[in-house]
This record gives sequence, C-alpha cells and structure tokens, in this order.
Amino acid sequence: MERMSLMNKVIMSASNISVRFGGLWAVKDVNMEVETNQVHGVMGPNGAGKSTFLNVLSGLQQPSNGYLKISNQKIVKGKPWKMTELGLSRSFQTVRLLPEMSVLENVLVGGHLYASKNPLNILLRTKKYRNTEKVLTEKACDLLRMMGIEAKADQKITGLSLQERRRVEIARSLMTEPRILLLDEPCAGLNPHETDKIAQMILTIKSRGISVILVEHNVRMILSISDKILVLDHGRKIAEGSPTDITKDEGVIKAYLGGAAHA
Amino acid sequence: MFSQMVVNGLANGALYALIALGLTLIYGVMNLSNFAQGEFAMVGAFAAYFLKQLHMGYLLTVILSFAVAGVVGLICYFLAFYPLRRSNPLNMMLSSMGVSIFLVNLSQYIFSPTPKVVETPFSDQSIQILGVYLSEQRLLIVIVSLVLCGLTYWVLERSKFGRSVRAASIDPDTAMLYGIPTNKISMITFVVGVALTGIAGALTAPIYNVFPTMGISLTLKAFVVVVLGGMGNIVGAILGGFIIGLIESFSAGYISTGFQDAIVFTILFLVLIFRPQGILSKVRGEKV
Amino acid sequence: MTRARKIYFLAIAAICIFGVYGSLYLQNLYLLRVAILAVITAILALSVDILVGYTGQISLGQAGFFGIGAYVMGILNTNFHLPFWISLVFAILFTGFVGFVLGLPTTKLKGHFLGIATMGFGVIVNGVLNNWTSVTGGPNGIRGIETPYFFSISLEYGNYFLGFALASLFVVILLIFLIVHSPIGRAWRCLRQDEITAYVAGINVYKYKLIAFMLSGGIAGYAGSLFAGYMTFISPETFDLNQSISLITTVIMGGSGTLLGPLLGTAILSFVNEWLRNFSELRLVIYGFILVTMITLLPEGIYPFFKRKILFFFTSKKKKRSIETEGSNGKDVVNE
Amino acid sequence: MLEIKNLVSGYGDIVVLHQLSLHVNQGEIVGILGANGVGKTTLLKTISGLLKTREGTITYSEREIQNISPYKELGLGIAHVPQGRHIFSKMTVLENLQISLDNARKKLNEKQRLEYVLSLFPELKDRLNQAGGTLSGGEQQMLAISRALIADPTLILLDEPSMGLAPIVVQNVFQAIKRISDSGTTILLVEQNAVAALDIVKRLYVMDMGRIVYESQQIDEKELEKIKEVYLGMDVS
Repeated sequence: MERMSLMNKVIMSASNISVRFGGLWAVKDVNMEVETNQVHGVMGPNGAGKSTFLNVLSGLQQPSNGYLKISNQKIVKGKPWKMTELGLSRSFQTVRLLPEMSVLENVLVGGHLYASKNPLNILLRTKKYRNTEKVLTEKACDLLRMMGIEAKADQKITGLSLQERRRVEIARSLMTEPRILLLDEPCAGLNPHETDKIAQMILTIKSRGISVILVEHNVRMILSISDKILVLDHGRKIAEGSPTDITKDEGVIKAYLGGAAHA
Repeated sequence: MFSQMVVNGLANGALYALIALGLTLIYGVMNLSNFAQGEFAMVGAFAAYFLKQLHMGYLLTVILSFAVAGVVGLICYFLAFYPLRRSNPLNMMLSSMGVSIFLVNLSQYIFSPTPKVVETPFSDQSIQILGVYLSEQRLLIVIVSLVLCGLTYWVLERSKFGRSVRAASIDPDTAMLYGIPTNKISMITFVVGVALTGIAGALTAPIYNVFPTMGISLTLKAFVVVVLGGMGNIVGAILGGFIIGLIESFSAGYISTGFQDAIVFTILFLVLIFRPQGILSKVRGEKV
Repeated sequence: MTRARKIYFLAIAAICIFGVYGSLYLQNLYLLRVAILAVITAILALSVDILVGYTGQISLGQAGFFGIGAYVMGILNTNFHLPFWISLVFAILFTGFVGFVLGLPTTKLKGHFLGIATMGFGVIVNGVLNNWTSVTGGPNGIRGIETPYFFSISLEYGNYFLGFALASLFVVILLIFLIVHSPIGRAWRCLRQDEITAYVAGINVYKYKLIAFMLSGGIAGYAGSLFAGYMTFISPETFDLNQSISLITTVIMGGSGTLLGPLLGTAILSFVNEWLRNFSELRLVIYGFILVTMITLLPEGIYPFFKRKILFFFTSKKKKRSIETEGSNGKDVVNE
Repeated sequence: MLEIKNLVSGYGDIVVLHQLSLHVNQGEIVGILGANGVGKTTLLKTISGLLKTREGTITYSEREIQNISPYKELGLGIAHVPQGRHIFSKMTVLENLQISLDNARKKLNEKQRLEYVLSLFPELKDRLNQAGGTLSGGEQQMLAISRALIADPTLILLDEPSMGLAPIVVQNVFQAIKRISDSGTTILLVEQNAVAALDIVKRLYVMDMGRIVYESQQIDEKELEKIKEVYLGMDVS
C-alpha cells in the first residue's frame, strides 16, 4: 500500500472497447484512461452499458473489439483472475459475498494472492505458513477496522446490513492490494448519511495512493468526489471531463433526465 | 455390410431419439437430468410383456404401455420431484437416481432378473430393400418413433399447450406472469416425457427382450444424445439419436461390441470439450 | 491454538487410537468384514466430498478412480510382482494423474454437463476394464493380489487390516482437514459459492478445480488399492456406475462439505445395507425408497440438519431469528 | 382499484419494502419514480406475486390478492411488463402475443386484438414471424407492452419501459402508453426517466429506500424541480 506516486500518470487504459450481445452493441468504441491518484467517475442512465463496460474492465467480459492496458501491459485475452494479479480489484452492485463464511474469512479470500499455497507448508503447518497466515489475518483485521466493522469479524454475512456488506466487500477488494479499485454503485440502496460515509471512505482509499473507478447513480455524490467523469449513454461515450464540465453538458442532462420531452 | 450397418444404426437411432426426446423435454422445463429415464422404458416393456400375457394384441399393448409408464411417472413425480422443485438441480438428479434404483429392483423382485420374451406379429419376417435386410419389427420401431417425434414436435410448435411448454422452459417467471402455471406444465411434461419412453420400451421389447436392468444403458445413451443435440433442443435430440445409433452400429461392426459404450462416451467427451452447447445450437455469450 | 481446540484435538486423537486398538479385538468375522468395507467406503466418500462438498463439482464417476487404483495395484502386484507398498505409491500417483487429465476438460464444465462428463469417465473406465482382456483380465478380473505385511505383521488377519484401514482413514481425514483449513480450502469454498467472487479475489479457478480433481482421484485410488489388497480379487463389476451413484448419494445424504457428513452417511448406509439383508430381494427396493425419501425430506443432508437443530436448541432467543433466516437459504418463495 | 397497505417484502434476509402504502384509481395512469435500487421493481414483483408478501395487504377490485399465484393474475386482469422486457426470445413475435391471449381473463378475438395492438405499434407488423430475440431493444419493449395489452387487462404494471432505449424510441413508447391509458386501461408505471414519465402520468409517487417519500396530485414544471431534488440530488438549472 506504499505505492505513492509523485505525479499523475496513466496506469490503465481502455481503447476502443466494444461489446456486442446478439445484434446489439451494449458498448461501442469507449476509450478511457485512468491516472494514478484519481477518482474516475463513470455515469450514465440505466441500461447505458455501464455494467458491461465494467465487466470488460475487470476481465469478466471479453470485449468484441478493443483492448485493455494495465501498467503498459496489454491484456490480450484477459483471464478474469489475471486482472486482480495485475492490480485491479472490484466490488459489485449486488454485493457478492460468500454467505457460508464469516466476515473475516470473506476478507481473507481477498488475500489469496499473498497466501502460502505450497502444499508442503500447508501439510506440515511450517513456521513460514503460520506466519503468512498470521500476517494476512492481521491485515484483514486492520482493513475491517478501517471500515469500522471489526466488531463483526466473526459473524456470518447473513446477519449484516447492506451497508456493512458493502464495507466487507470493499475490504476484500483492498485485501488484494490493488492499484486500481473499481466500485460498482457502492451507494445503491444506502441512505444519504451512509452515502456520505462511503464517499469519505473512497477519499481515504484515494489518499492511500489507489486510483478509484467509481460508478454511481447518486449524482451528487459522484460529482462531489470525482476528479474526472466519463458519461455513457447507449453504450457510447457522450462526455468526459471534470465534474463542472459534466454538469454543464447539454447531452448529459438530456441523457440523465430523459430526452423524450422538453428539458 | 456397410449399408446393413447404416440401416441397423438408423433403426436403433430412432429408438434413442424417442427416449432422448422425453429426456430433453423434461430437462428443458424442469431443469432435471432424469437418471431414471431408461427405467420408464423398462416399465413400458414390462407393461407390454404383462399385457401380452393377457392375450392382448401387440399394437394395443404398445399403446397401453404409454399409459402405464405415464401413471408410474406421475406417482414418481409427486413422490420424488415435486417436493424438490425449488431445491438445487443436484438434489433432483440424485432423487432420480433413487427412483432408478427403486424401479429396477422392484421389477427384479416382481418379475425376476431373467429376460422375458415378448412376441410380436412382426418379429420373424424381414423385408429386403436394395439388398439390405430389415425386420418388420425394426421397421415398426422406425415408423412409430418418427411419428411420435413428429407429433411431439408438432404439438410443441403449433398448439396452445406447446406454446406454454416452450414459454415455461425459456423463462419460467415471465411465463407465470402471462398466466402459465409452470408447476402444472412441468408435471405434464414429465409424465408425457416418460410415457414416450415407455412406448420406446414396448417397441424394443421383442428385439432385445425384457429385463429389469435394460433401462440403464438406455439412460446413458439418451444422455449422450441429448448433450450431442444440445440440452433442451428437440430437433437436436432427434438428430442426435440417429447419429449415436449410427456411431454405435459402426463401432460394433468395425471395432468391437464390447467397446461400444466406451466409444460412445468418448465421443460425448469430445463434444463436451469442443462444442458444449451441442452440435446444433449457436454459441451464446455468457452474461455476468 | 486455543485451549478448547487443543482438547478437541486430543479427544479426536484418543478416539483414533482407541478405534485402531479396539479393532484388534473385534471377534465377529462378519462384522469385521462389514467394518473394513465401510472404512474403505468412508475413504471413498471423503474423496467424493472434496469434489462435491468443498469445490462444488459433481462427480458421477468416482468408481472410475476407485477401479483404476485397484487395477493398478492388481496389475503391478500380480504381473510385475512389485510389492504392495510400491504398487500403492504408483496407484496413488497414477490415479492423481488421471484426475489431472480428466480435470483438464471437465473443469470448464458446469452442472449437468459436468455430471454427465464424469459419468462418462466412469463408464469408459468400466468399459476398458471389461474389454481390455489382455491387461485387465476382462470380466474375470484379477486374482491373487498380495495382502500386505505391515513391517512383520501380516494384514491377512482381518483385525490387523481393519486397524490399518482405520489408520488410513484417519490420515485421510487429517490430510483433508489440513488442506481445507488453508488458503487452498478457502479458494475451494470460495469458488464453490461464487466463481465470480473467486475471479475478483485473484483465484485461478481452473487450477484449484484441477487440484481438487487430482487429490480426489489420488485418495480414491488409495481406497482402490486398499480394496484390492483386502479382497485379493477384483473384477470390473465393483467399479460400475452404481458404485459411483451410491458414493455421491452417501455424501449428499450425510451432508456434503463437512468431514463428519460423509462418515455419518457411510455409517448409516452401511448399517442400512446390512439391515436390509433381512429383506433379501426387497433390499435395494427399500434402499431406493429410503434414498428418495431422505433427499426429499432432508435435502441439506443429515449431519448439517442435526447440527442446525442442536445448535438451535442451545442458542438464545435473540440469535434464533438470524439462524432461522440462514436456514431459509435466502431463497424467495413464490406464491403458489 | 388497486390499494396497497403497509406492504413489507424483500429478497432472502434483506427487506426491501418497508411498510409501503399507495393506491391507484380506475382509469388512472400513476407513476412511481425513483432512482436505481430503491425497490421499484420489488414492488411490482410483489404485486404480481413473484415475490411473497411478508406483511400488509394488496387489494385489487375489492379482493385481497397478496396470496394469489402469479399465473392467476393475468386472469384477474393484471398484466405485468417486467423490467428488461423478458420476452420469450426463442419464440416468434406472434407466439409471444398468443401466449398472452391463451391465458386472458376472457375469450378474445385474436384477429381483432392483434389489429388493435399493431395499430399502436405498427413497427411489429412486419416482424410477426421473427424470433423475439432478434428484435431491437425498442421493438422488444413494444412487444413486451403489446404482450400485456393484447390480453385486454384492466391494470398494466409497467416496469421501466424506457430502460436502454434511445430518446426517440422512448418518446414513441410513451406516446403509445398514453394512448393505452386514454382508451381506459389503468396503468401503474415505474420509471427512472423522470421527464418522460412526467409527460404522461396523472399522479405520481416518489420512492426512496423502499418507502414512498413524496406524493403529488398535479404535474407541472414545479414538480419536475422537486423531483430532481428528491431523487437525483442534482442541481441542473
């Protein structure tokens, strides 16, 4: 987590990403550059192709056209777990946690890349193995503390509120030590107070040198914390720029409030 | 020799197609891999044997075997599958295995494992077409199977009921919103699916005789056929039936009868690896 | 390790030692035979559980691994006159390798397809055992497999063999316990519950499924060798589809994804099987009926069901609510 | 005609709707607006029985329907157009429509109903024998609405008909909805697209966090500003 950079530079880029489902282009020719130390917002009305675009960014969906680059490494045929290895981690709009595991275990799953997986170490429970497990557990506890839910570490997921689940999921993402954290509607279903807290948390994460790609429906929230915003509609990029530019953009206003009638 | 193998293969293929048709219908609507499918062929075959003992005409017994297998299917549906309708597919699959064990051994208890001979007015006459011998019974199998497959296809594609079945298999929730009682549909589909297999059993009885474990290899083949044709694909099941029938006939002719099953399953493996969606379906993108 | 855990482990160790020791005093030859076969079945059930319970992979061809293990032992021991112990090592390595090869294509498959593919594996193995007569002896099988000596103790005595089999079972349990409670086990449980979560956690899903196939195959192969060593005679009919089905139902009925579940399942089904001998020909009819009833009534498995009930009995009222919602499996019920 | 009182519903252990109450009068077109994830779809699913009502009552034409199976609701005259359209992709457009006719509350003249529906959505006329899955997004939405309408329901539940459609198509679809409403069918419209919805609804509720947070009787420009405030939290002007 000590990867602080002195100046902003591009660590991830998406070039001409297009995705086709049947006869429909869900995403068409979208470009995006993520810089270090940035919160990069992605906006768009329902069905604008945001989720598909995110799935491409996180390797869960193969683009029909276009490619991704992380730290100058071109990803040709992304295996989904490869993106995590390269330093991109994500959360989901409908929280994906493992219901049969405790909160702590859910976070520990995120530490998979750093765990000791040598069969000999595992079977003999060597000192090295016990040490790595201990370090990982401590790190997971730290993250839970940062998220303010360390008290629930031993509980099952089913007993948690939606907001707490979101926090566990973000903790799991941070456990992978990402350079880019992709948050898919972290505030969906939360009240304004909780939303503010999540916004605060995102800024904290950014201050640790992690770039954040933020997708959000709560416009006020995304405008207030993003450095740069990309707006999608009908799978195409309709605007990109600073929050102030975006709010002035006619196209964005139309796309958001619906352009069927006057606006 | 070659053309004789083709004809034999097609005759068996028609039978497999009929059984696979039932299997794929049930899979499509209930999401159940029914491992007891072949046992309903056995039930149908025993029904034919038993009714024949009562000096009934063969064709009448074939028709009645449909009803017997259907009734047995209905009982099984309510005991073994209805309670699990919201459980996971694995449990349903295991339950069907339990049904299979139950039916095989019950018939072994009632009828003993010795194969029974079912006489047919068609069995010992064979006709010669272009130098190829085809027994009339096999001809009957091909005709009845094709007629039933065609009829099922017609009902599914053209009738009101068939529409409901297809809608329920595509999207059960939306089907419910449009007035289709999906539970009832799956019950009827199950009963019809196994009853068709019952007829297949009654048809094959005079050729391969009747014995309690006859269903197991039929189940296996039906699964291979269904995977080959694409799970839930009706036309695929019919086509797949003939393909498997031919492959089997050739491997028996050119390699060895003992390896027949192993060869069929090796082909299954190849299909699963290279075209898991079956030979007919187009590739569909997996959505997250 | 906490104090409670230490006591727990000591208790289990005591049971193991007592079990192995006690097996030496079992006088009834019939019971002895039943017990030995039950222990071998338990090892097999645990191997199935690695796939079904911990990784969420259906295996309908476990008898294939079991058979390969037994035949490698039989062939090496009788044709090549290798000693039991060396053949055993080969059997485990070879079945592990077969698991790897089977896993290469099948880890890409899911649900019904995986079930049918593994079933196909079992059928192919059985077909080969039955028909490759020059090597496997065909339907006649292989005779005269050596029952091993453990140092200077001949395991031909049922009591000693039972002790050996039990010790093997405990080793397998320990092995699975250690792996399941490690990052590998975490990765397994993660990909079983949600593959997409596994992806974003950086888990190479196929690799971990492959590991599971290898381990499961190896353990089943071990059970096969053990079986060959005990029976001294093997034939293809032991390793057929019925065996595979019976194994997976044992695991599911007992409770998959747990260590005790498959053991409990084996114990109950072995007992039921013996008890049903009283009904001679109706035995398997009742067996099938029990199977369907158990699955429809307790789809979660016997052990998890009773564990839940017992826990529920001892928990406070406040906690009961949350346990109740857990029990509902988060499924939404549609009006009917 | 439809009255919901203190409705509680949700998925698994997450409660989505908290003591929600609302009503729809005969012949009205009522909008429920709200951002993503506030429980709009859950509400419609609960009304049509796809989700179980945990507490509260749903009364439709003086009859409590909260425990009725979803497949009986079309027979009562309630048609639900689900979010994401959910047309039967492998069936033809005509078959999609026939399904609904088969199960309507009374025997209808297929030809007559078909003509009526096609007069609203002439785009579908040439596509009757095409598989539903091959239609464009807009056409699929039109088909989904037609499928509901053809059964001559008294109440249509519309879930986000504008989702993923181009503005011009949204306009088409909404004008058709207005015409359907003008012909006397009651409509409950769930929408995120506030501007489009405001144009046609007679009355509206705004939902947030599984509750009704705002109710309005008349629709004018001032309302629009208020709604922006309530659920977009966006100062656009």
